Amino acid sequence: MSLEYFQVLSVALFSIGLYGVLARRSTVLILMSIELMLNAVNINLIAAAAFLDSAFVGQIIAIFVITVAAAEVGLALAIILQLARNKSTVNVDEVDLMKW
Amino acid sequence: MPDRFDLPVDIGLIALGLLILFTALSVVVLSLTWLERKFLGRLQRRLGPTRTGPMGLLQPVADALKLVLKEDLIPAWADRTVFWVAPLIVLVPSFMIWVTIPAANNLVLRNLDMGLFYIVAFSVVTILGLVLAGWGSANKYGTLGGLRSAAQLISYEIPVIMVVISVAMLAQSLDLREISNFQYPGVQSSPQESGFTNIPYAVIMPLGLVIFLIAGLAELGRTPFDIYFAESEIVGGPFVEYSGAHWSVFFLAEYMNTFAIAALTALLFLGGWHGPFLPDWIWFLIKAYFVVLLIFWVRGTFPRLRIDQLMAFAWQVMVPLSFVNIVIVAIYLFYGWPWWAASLLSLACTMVIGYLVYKHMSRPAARVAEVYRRQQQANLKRKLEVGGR
Amino acid sequence: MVEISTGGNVPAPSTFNQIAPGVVTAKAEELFAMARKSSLWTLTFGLACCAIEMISTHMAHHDVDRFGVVTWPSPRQSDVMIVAGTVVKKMGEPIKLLYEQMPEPKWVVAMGSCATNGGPYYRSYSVVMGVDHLVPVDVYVPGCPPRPEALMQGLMKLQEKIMRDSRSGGRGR
Amino acid sequence: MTEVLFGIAAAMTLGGGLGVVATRNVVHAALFLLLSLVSVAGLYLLLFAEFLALVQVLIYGGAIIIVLLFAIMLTRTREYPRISDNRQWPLAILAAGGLFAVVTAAFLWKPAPDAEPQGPGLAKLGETLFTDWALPFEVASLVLLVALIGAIIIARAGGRG
Amino acid sequence: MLGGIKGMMVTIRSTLNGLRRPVTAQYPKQHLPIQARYMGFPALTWDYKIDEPFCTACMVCIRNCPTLCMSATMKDNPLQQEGKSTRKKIVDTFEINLNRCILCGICVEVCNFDAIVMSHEHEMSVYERNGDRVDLEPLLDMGKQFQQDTAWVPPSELAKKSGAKAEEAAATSDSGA
Amino acid sequence: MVEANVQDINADGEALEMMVNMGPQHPSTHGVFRMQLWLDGEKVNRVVPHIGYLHRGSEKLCEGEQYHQVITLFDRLDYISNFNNELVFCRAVEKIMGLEVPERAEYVRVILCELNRVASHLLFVGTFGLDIGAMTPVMLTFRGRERAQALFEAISGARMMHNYFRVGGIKEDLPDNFETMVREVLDLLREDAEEADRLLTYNEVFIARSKGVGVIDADTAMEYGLTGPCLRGCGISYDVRVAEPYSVYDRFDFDVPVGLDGDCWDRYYVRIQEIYQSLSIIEQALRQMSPGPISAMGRRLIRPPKGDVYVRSENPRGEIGVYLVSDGSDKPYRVKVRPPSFCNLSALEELLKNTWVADAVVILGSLDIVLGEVDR
Amino acid sequence: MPVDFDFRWAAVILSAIVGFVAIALMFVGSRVLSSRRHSDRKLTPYECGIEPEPFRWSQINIRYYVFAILFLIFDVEAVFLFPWAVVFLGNNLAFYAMMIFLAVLGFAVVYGWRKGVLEWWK
Ligand code: SF4
Ligand code: SF4
Ligand code: SF4
Repeated sequence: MSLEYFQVLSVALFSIGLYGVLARRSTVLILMSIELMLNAVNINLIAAAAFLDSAFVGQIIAIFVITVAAAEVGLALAIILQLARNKSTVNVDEVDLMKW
Repeated sequence: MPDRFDLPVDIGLIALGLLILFTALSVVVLSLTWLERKFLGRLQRRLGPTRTGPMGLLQPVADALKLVLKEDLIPAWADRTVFWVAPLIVLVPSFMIWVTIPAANNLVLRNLDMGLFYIVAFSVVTILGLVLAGWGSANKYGTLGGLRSAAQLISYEIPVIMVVISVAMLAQSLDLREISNFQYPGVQSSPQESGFTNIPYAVIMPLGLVIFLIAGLAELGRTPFDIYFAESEIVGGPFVEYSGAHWSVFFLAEYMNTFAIAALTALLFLGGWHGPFLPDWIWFLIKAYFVVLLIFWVRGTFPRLRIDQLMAFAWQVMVPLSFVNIVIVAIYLFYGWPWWAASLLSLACTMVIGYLVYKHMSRPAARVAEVYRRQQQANLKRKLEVGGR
Repeated sequence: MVEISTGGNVPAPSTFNQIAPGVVTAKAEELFAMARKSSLWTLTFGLACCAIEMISTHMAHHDVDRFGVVTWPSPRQSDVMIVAGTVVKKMGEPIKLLYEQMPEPKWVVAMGSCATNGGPYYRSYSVVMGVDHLVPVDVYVPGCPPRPEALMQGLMKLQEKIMRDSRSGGRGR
Repeated sequence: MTEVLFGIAAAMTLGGGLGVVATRNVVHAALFLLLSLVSVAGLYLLLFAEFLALVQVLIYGGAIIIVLLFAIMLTRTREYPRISDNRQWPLAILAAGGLFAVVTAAFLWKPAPDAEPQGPGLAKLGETLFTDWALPFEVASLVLLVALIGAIIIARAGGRG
Repeated sequence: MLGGIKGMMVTIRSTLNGLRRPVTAQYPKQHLPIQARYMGFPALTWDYKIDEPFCTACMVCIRNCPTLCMSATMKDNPLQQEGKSTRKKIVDTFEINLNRCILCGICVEVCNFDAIVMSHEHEMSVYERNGDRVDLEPLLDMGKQFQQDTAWVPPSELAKKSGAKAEEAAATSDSGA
Repeated sequence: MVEANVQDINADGEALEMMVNMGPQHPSTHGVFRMQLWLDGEKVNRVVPHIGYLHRGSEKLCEGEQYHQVITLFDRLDYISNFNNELVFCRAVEKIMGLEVPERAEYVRVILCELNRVASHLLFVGTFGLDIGAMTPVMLTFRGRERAQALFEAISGARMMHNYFRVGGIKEDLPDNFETMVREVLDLLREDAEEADRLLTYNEVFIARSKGVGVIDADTAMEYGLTGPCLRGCGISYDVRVAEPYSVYDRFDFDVPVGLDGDCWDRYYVRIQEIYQSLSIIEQALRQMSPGPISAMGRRLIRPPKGDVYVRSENPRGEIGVYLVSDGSDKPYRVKVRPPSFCNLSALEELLKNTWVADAVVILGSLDIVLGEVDR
Repeated sequence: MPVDFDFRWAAVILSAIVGFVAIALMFVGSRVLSSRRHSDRKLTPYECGIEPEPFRWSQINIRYYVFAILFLIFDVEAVFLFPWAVVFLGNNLAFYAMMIFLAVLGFAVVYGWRKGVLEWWK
């Protein structure tokens, strides 16, 4: 087991997330895909910290990433909620901000 | 690179230990259901189960067997996957936290040095199961119950976590074994140099104990916080569509959690398994069962709150209080006060808040009682006048 | 007074019974029946006056909890439906549905003369003459209302029936 | 053994991720996400980042999924049972595949020096976090503050609150 | 939380009481006392003096029963022909559907022959809809059981006796005055 | 409350409300009552009550039964206060026949009615506690009820369906040890009531759940025709026993407890106080009672003259009225009941506006309806 | 790094597996041994005895969501508090940093309180 394993895994997860972000219509699902991408990044960070870095900066950054992710989810979902409430849709391509 | 995960022998042993743990927990759960029915029976001046086995001891066994033998339905409109998975999501974390809860110094499956955090982390997952159960049954009561459970459980999770943190601060450790040892003189000297003695944390932090018990009750969904399966309102909430084996899993998890909260109270506040004369694990059981009885006692006494009151109580009373608790503990530790100062402060806080809550909640009724008293006096006067005439 | 049952509910056979009949021994069936009979959970279902006596039966003076009888609000968790009270025609459909919604094995006790055969309302235009027109009934408890003791005796009769049905092979009807 | 465990965890992670982007049911997607994120916690364990693993379970496995479920329940409109992908999905596959190919190649091009994974104890982590990283830590509190206030305002804005 | 704490005190006291003396009667072993006047299912009485039922099947009770759950037929009384009894007619068949009886006691009230009583029998659960449709024999058995248990005296005799006693008392008080 | 009903459908015309059924089979609808609730989240927007799940056609049946048989049907109308129901019917027939009931019979009736009132209110306290989620009070109060029922059994021979009052008096005289029995039970009843009272009335959670919930002001209450504790909870001291004394109620000294705000707690409180008042009435009646005849009816067959009467009296649930038309035969021509529960229930829609789901249960419980009487 | 790191976490992972397996076994046993009889009406959702209407998802009060966000924020805060709890003694910077952190979040809660989100509705 070496760093490459984790790196490849991380890239794979990131790609899946990317696909989700690009291909899905529902904003909630897009958000989930973004979570996947953030996790991919975290895996990479922590793996790097474990293998390369004796000060474990990676882990601390990962904690901050998680913090930001939490904040982001909270805000994004609040926006989606308003969207659903006012436009009765959660799909990106149906959201037309000009008409809002 | 040396492989640290190559453990063929130990895995067998651990699995065996886990099986034993599961069995033991099941037995505890059975004993708890029996105890609950008996105790509530006596509380209401009746007997509780008597006819199945001596003193009704086989009653829980019969119940369990019957539940397994009962058809478990999956309603047609339900989301089959979610419906099937939800009990697992509730039970498995409840079981997993028991891996690190010690019943005596060496009577623990694996002592984790991050034990407390582990318990907190996994107990949050349980909430998910209830929400999914409510959602998955595609039942209106279930939906209401699922949402209620989520709202309630997440709100009371915060005070629990905060109190757990304050315990960790006192012990300067997240290791349940150490935390317990610090609370009894002569086992392990405490991490602080000044102003600290080895006494149960309930003495140092009465406020913490009160918060933990109340929030713990809410986490368990027991009266007065049994809002999410309120039988008289939403007929069982998330569990309304569950039957047979699936339902019994929820039941199992509920009692496992009850015992977990009791055990944690004993470990974090009541000095763990330490006590004079008796063997360790007996002390542990005594303390845990004592807390369990307390929970049943409260159940037999109180009505249930309403969801908005419950949430208001959580966010306006419990959460601020738990922060006050953390701050008290932090200051006490940081500035090296004597323990009784913290204790007194904590106690005073408890009293004041308790009194304020009491005042707030009973004000309207007291007014009516007062009016009624006056009216009675007026009646009396009138009667006297009539009699005089 | 006839003492054999001809109707009522018999537990449906289990998958195991269907695949391999006769493999589950009579002893095991009896054990199962014993578990079932000592944990009869009832559906909270009071219709009329008899319901009050049914509640009384659950209360401290009589305490059916001794028999392992407790009530659950949802039919999904109950084994016995005690139809306590007058079944009027408007209520017929809900009763049938609730009975259907109870998972196997399930039993029905008709409590009081109304549920048995109309009782004091047997001349009424709106009353179903006995709940057995709607669902199969196992035990009829006569009385108006039956004393709590009578209901308990009815429950014990039901327990007897469960045991007897298990001995007859659990093959169902 | 480590490889096996890694394989299992990686498979679960990727499987969960694929489930998230493939399933047609949002709640199932959330379940898959849960699976994926909890397996990531397993991966962290393999990297000896035990604190991070628990944080992962607490924040992702617990809190974020619950918030997501809430949002799903609150926004559930008619189309939810049959969520469809939009029409750019071939493009998306192309983009994702391309990214995967390029970055993997980059990683494998110049392998990292072989080393043994290691992790800090909680105390060490804490020390570093609260001394060297004290400033970012305070900033994090501001981020949380902003998120909270923003969420409150947005959630209350317009419509029935 | 004073009210709540008071409540907890109440319940703990209740628990202690419950430990000492629960109010439960353990049904199959114990039975809560049945009061003397308890109206269980109706039963027919047996005239031990003549060794025949009191009932003459006069149909009064049957007409008065609010649920019409009884029926009876009468026959000429053989004992009367033998000169042993004063009853010209006697019950031949009698049937009560106890499943439908609502224990109102009207039949007892209207009977002019002391022939029917509300026995103390109340545990008659059956497996069949009309499994408690009982005819003369069991009704009489129930009645005999009841007569034995309560040392039953026909109410008319009782009334006569108490009437006589009252007269007596009145007479004595009169004479005393 | 500001946001309520701003928008009942979303942009797609999809209802924002969830329709939830409560009942007919529901642990807290007190029988087979059905409420259709339209919820917005946890809040009740609208409610449609459905009755008729216990419509047994009693009023029609009464026309086919003889007068003495009708009493059995009245027993089963409001099946929690049987004696009170018997009383009102007997009084109606007595009024149409112009019968004067002997004094002793009146006292016996009063004692039994008041005991029944106590038993009924005990049941209310217990089930109300159950609605709010307390499981012990119901055990305590049923203990008291059981004792009262044993007493009823000793007197009338039945625990619930007594069929004891007769037109013109009562069925048979009281048993010999009646007074000692009643006194014994009175003490125990007081104990049980007090225990439940201590456990519940000032419990903070209980107060929080019931105080300020389901408020109805006095005028609205009058408009809806509320009677009994539901009306007195609003502060109106109206009690048929005082306003228009019947039987021998004018000879007792008792208070009519009233509430203040007309909320659930007040309705509960009025009932609890009424228990104590009833107990005191019974004590007074025991003291005043003297031996004497117990029935004014010589013959058994009741054939009232042609005519009609309306009689009302105070049931535990409120004012019950009976309108009786006689055509001179031995069967009533028409019997119409004004059931208190039915009228009290009519205010439900008003009471449930803008409340919580959980409160719906509590408010319904505080009205203390009996379906046998609502549906008849 | 603790020596028996792997042993301990192996137990945790195994406990999940054991839990799953035990419950799955119970389900299987129940599936095999329970008596069952199929009917379509049996599978209709329970609604107090009324034939349920086709289930429509409706919008549920948004209040719930604010509490969820609050929970999320506090959960993240707990993540920081746990390591802090064991290191803050004798570390002035850590102590005051956390106090400021708490104060900031306390401000958020007070803000929410003032806005009335902590009560269900105003
Ligand atoms: S049998 Fe009698 S007590 Fe029971 S419901 Fe019918 S009328 Fe009421
Ligand atoms: S029981 Fe009495 S009233 Fe009835 S038929 Fe016999 S004698 Fe006549
Ligand atoms: S007690 Fe009443 S119902 Fe029963 S048989 Fe006698 S008159 Fe008929």
